[in-house]
Amino acid sequence: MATSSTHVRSGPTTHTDPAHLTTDDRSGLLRDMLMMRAVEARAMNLYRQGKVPGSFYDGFGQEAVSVGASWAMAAADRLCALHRDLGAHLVRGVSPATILSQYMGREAGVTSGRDGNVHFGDRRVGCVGMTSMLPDMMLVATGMAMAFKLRGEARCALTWFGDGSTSRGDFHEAMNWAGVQRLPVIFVLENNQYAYSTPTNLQYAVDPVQRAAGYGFRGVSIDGNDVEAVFEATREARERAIDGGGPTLIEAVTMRMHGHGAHDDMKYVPKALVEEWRKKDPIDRQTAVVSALGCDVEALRAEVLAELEQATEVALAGPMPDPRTATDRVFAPRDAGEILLEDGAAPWSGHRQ
Amino acid sequence: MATSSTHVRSGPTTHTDPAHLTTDDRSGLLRDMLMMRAVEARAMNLYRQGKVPGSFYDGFGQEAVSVGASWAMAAADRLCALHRDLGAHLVRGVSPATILSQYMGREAGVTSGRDGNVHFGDRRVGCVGMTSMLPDMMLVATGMAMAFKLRGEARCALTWFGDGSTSRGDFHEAMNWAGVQRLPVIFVLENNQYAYSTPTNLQYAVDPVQRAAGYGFRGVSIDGNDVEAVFEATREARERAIDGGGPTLIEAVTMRMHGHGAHDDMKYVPKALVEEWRKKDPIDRQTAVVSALGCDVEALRAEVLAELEQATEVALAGPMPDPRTATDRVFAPRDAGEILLEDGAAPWSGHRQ
Amino acid sequence: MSEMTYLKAISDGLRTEMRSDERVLLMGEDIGVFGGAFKVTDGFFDEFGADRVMDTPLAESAIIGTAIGAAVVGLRPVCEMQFSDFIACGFDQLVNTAAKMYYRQDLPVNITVRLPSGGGFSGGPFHSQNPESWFMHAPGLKVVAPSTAEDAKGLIIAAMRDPNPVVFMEHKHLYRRVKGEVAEGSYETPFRARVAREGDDLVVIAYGAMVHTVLEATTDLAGASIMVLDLRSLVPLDEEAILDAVRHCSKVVIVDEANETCAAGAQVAALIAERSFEDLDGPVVRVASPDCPIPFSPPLEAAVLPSVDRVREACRQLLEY
Amino acid sequence: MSEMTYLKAISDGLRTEMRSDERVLLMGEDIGVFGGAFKVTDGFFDEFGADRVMDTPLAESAIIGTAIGAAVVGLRPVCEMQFSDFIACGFDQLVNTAAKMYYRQDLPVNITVRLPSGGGFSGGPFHSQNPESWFMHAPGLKVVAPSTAEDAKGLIIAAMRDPNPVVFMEHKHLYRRVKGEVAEGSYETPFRARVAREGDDLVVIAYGAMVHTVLEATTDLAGASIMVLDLRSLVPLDEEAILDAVRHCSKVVIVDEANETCAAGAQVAALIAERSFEDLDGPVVRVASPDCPIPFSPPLEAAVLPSVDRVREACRQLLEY
Ligand SMILES: Cc1ncc(C[n+]2csc(CCOP(=O)(O)OP(=O)(O)O)c2C)c(N)n1
Ligand SMILES: Cc1ncc(C[n+]2csc(CCOP(=O)(O)OP(=O)(O)O)c2C)c(N)n1
Ligand SMILES: [Mg+2]
Ligand SMILES: [Mg+2]
Repeated sequence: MATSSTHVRSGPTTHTDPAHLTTDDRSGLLRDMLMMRAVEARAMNLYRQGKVPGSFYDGFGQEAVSVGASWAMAAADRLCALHRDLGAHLVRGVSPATILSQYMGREAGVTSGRDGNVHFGDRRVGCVGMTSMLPDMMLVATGMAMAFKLRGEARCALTWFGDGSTSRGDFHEAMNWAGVQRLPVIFVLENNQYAYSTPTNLQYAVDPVQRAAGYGFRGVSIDGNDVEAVFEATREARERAIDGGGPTLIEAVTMRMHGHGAHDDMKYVPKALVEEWRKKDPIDRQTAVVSALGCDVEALRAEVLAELEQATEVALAGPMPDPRTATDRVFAPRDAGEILLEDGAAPWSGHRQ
Repeated sequence: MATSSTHVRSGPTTHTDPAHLTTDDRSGLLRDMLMMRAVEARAMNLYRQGKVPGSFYDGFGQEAVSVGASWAMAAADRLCALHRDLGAHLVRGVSPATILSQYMGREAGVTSGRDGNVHFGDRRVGCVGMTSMLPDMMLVATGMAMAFKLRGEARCALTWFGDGSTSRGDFHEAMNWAGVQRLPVIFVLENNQYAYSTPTNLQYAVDPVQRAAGYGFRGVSIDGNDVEAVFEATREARERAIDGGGPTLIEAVTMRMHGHGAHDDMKYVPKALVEEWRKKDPIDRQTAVVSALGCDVEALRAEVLAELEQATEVALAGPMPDPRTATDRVFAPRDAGEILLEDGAAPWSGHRQ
Repeated sequence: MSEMTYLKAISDGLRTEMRSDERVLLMGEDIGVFGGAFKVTDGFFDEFGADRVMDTPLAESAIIGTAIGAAVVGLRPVCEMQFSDFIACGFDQLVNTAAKMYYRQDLPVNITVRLPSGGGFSGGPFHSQNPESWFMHAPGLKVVAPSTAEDAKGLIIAAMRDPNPVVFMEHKHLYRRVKGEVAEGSYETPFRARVAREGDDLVVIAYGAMVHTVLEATTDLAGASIMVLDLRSLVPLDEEAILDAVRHCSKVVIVDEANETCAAGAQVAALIAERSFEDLDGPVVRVASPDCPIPFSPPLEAAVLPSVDRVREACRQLLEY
Repeated sequence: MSEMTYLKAISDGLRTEMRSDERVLLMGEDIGVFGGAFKVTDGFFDEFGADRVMDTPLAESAIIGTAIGAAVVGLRPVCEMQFSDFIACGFDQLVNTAAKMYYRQDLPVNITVRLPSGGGFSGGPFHSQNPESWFMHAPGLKVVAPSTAEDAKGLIIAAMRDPNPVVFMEHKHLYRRVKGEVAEGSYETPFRARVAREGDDLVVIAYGAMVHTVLEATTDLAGASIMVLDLRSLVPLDEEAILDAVRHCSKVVIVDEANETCAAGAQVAALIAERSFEDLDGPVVRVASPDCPIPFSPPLEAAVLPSVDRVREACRQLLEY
């Protein structure tokens, strides 16, 4: 066989090495999760009040996955966040007011009202707005990583996607391409047990994390409700990526605690399963960790809520887009050739050393 | 994890069990390989004479893969043969004259001149004509198998595809679907080391046969130049399929001994590699096997050539299609609803028991 | 006869045919236990079971591709795309494998592909598209687009019985807004146009959701007598009905919800420009969405989709021509 | 200036731009060591290396998708589909991710997608398609289609420099048949139409390979003075040039090699029907491939593709109108 085969079997669960996180980091992780939950809860209210048009999707119960993974990313890294990953936008520096404006289709939203709910990415903080077709962004992230590698840059790309998304061809094309070219890309499989109403046993026969080996790179399965575990697995994957060690598939095992969207009562999910996972709430867990370190979590919570109140006011006061602009910006003008993704916030203390 | 995971690792090479093949079977396998090579050699001549329009592709050196696998199929099974698999059509009962007419775009060809070269499948012998987009037929075969399973029929579907084809999304969607539903489908990966000019190391990091485990079914790698080994692996896979044991991925390792098409001098292939594989010619090998059994291979060869001569004459005498029919048959008439694939020839003695 | 929504009429058609033809099989994401994103197959799982109302993996190419395979061995699969937009992910199997099979191999591919399409509810760029013209430009596919409950049932039944691959455009914005009397039992709506309103001064040609926009826009329009032609089928296109209407009215407005360039309306306009030259008393006017993605925010979306006002204004101007 | 084939002109444009802009990267199947199925990138691998002339896996969605990713971080990928037909396998990434990114996110996607298209050499149903109108109906994509060597070079360079995704239709049947004088060095051809021949009695509008068919068909046509307008760009469509030509000639024939329904020519015809009503002295005549897959066998293919004779006959009839 004229093939160069690198057999890398899936590794064991990675455990958090707290040496990588300062106390500030650890409460910072909690803060971002609190803010994600608060923003989404507020947006859900606004949706019920008819102020958020269209449909509404959230990541309730999955906050650790987007927050933990994006915390490991450096300013120059590039991200594609999906529909359960609001935390990533917060971590990168998009303000709650901008996000609420986005949900409400206001001019001040990231897309100026052109796209809805979580279908956005602020290019000024290094994020590509998701395409609804899942998991298209796996290829986009792979392409960004390819450019980094071709230019010899010490950067990486990361994207998230769900258990359902693994069934589509683009999952395979991205995994294969990333493996062949050994690219600095991190794939975070957010396995929340369901794709809309479809349970994983109708989606795959074997847990997709097992497939990484078949593409020649590492696959690791972690507790997706432990934000520090998610951080650590991503940090490690990033280090490997930057060092030329190729891609990593991280499976963050979690549970979707709300319906697929606001319209979905998720009757199809066994109650016991939800109860089981409620006890594993990622915010409760990190609250315990951070409280044990002596931080005042109540103060943090109050701070988050105060910021949210203000953000809500700002967002509600903002205008809707001008209908006369509806057909603007279909094509970029010639001089837009230099508009690229820009660096985002990278709160982890490790990036400041 | 709410997943039902069946871990099936790739098995070892299957060895031929001659008990399954009578002497007649074994010379029959040789005869079909001889005919495949003879028809393609003739077609190549006709191409060089300008009688075969468009381009020309053959399966020289890979005869064992299509002939061996299709020999294991029963009349009620269904097949999608690809561009290196002329042998499958012969085994199922398409006549050399029809095939040569097909190549030459004549009215008597399987597609009445509507499609070219190996882009055909005779529905009257249970074959679906390939779509050029690779490997679209993996999904079509999967769908046929799905219907068989839904109706509780003891039949299976089989398709071939190349090493390059494994990179496309449809490969994954088919493997995954077949695995989830445990369908009676056989995937024959014809690994001939190249996809056009692209060597396998640019196509994948890990041999795709390893991936079967990640879809929950068996993957086996065999010597694709040993027609009896191909037969036996397929027979075994078929038995498993019919018994409800699910799909099998068979990797038949072989070598493309001609250019991708008639226009390709394959300068990009190391000469030594070609030399190495020339010694493994599947027809030479089966000739030795069959000669040792006391068969008169020279007589067989003469018979094949005589049949081919006649077929060529018939084909050359046939008319081109009438241009006034060019736009007929875009849509099937209402009563075509009952036109389906029909049974094909199944030469293996085991099917007559 | 009973009154039902456009959505229920589709369900009714599917159910009726499934009861009488066991070859019919539904495939799609979340159509089983959940009853479909829009609840078109609500209750089907209980009646027909998991084998005939199949919750598939999230894989559009696989849904179309396996349906083709099942069809050529005798099933009659009906595939649901969760939104029509996702057909882009199954595009190849549809336009290459399904569409060309009969022409190439004499092998009919009896599949129906249901595409919940269209905008009007802040679905944004990926949940509002009207992709029908892509399929009109893929020979071998039939394309139908009902506007009423009655036709929705009759066309879905006819689609399932047609031996060819049929793309069934069901407009999401009609699902619950449009109601009508629907006959019990089984019937087929022919793949031909329908005069939705008789008239003499001008004809407006539309299909799907736009038929309702047009009917509203042309009711009581300065006393003019306006015919409304509902195409119902885009492939085959009822050229005779179109040319007859133009001959009768001499003025024509064509309305598309889809983006303007190369839309279905462009084909209709081209047909008229070639075949009705001597019948025309004015330009062939088109109203369509401009060539931009369908935006999410209500004021932007409203500015893009053809509105009652825009259609009315177009008619008024042409009447005065 | 030097004379070269259409094919070499594309190569020349790619090479020129790659030499001056290191962000340009070519991606495709067999474009490296082999130099491409049609040899457009012959020799590029030696000059630019494997990193800039990338032999990719056989995966069209990945080619487009990764190109988009590379573009938004600063590269300028040029993707080759081995045949334009295979774009169906990368359709979603092109029409959904690439096309809508700037509108949705203010993020330009500077990719060029080269589509070797068209029939005329027994390529059969999967190697002869002209898919441009699918992309005209996907807002956010530019679509260009050169007919001459000079324009092939100028348009490929302009495409690479344009910050938007540009679909570059290169007609396979022109590759080696068409030659012309091509300027050295770098230049851009504007995305506007070009008068290929002046004339007064009738204008024939075409693009790509059909420009040559039309020029041949209308040379010395019963002494008539026939203008030929080569669109060159389909998006943006040079509406002014089209309307000017119709105003000048009053009679128009539109020729498409693509299947007729919803083709580029349908849009051109619709435009004229709406905007040139008072300028027309006859119907807007179209010549195109009928709506069927492009057959393989020479007599069948010749019966389907628009021929010199069919174009000539259409012009003759319209002149007599
Ligand atoms: C290609 C494609 N098909 C269908 C959909 C419709 N859809 C949106 S989300 C969703 C479920 C996704 O499941 P999963 O990947 O597990 O992500 P989750 O929502 O659970 O986070 C579906 C089917 C889509 N977005 N893209
Ligand atoms: C989707 C798709 N992309 C590109 C091609 C063009 N093409 C035809 S054969 C071929 C190589 C196929 O390689 P492989 O799958 O290894 O099969 P082999 O020809 O070696 O038998 C390519 C790229 C195609 N047919 N389909
Ligand atoms: Mg999920
Ligand atoms: Mg190969």
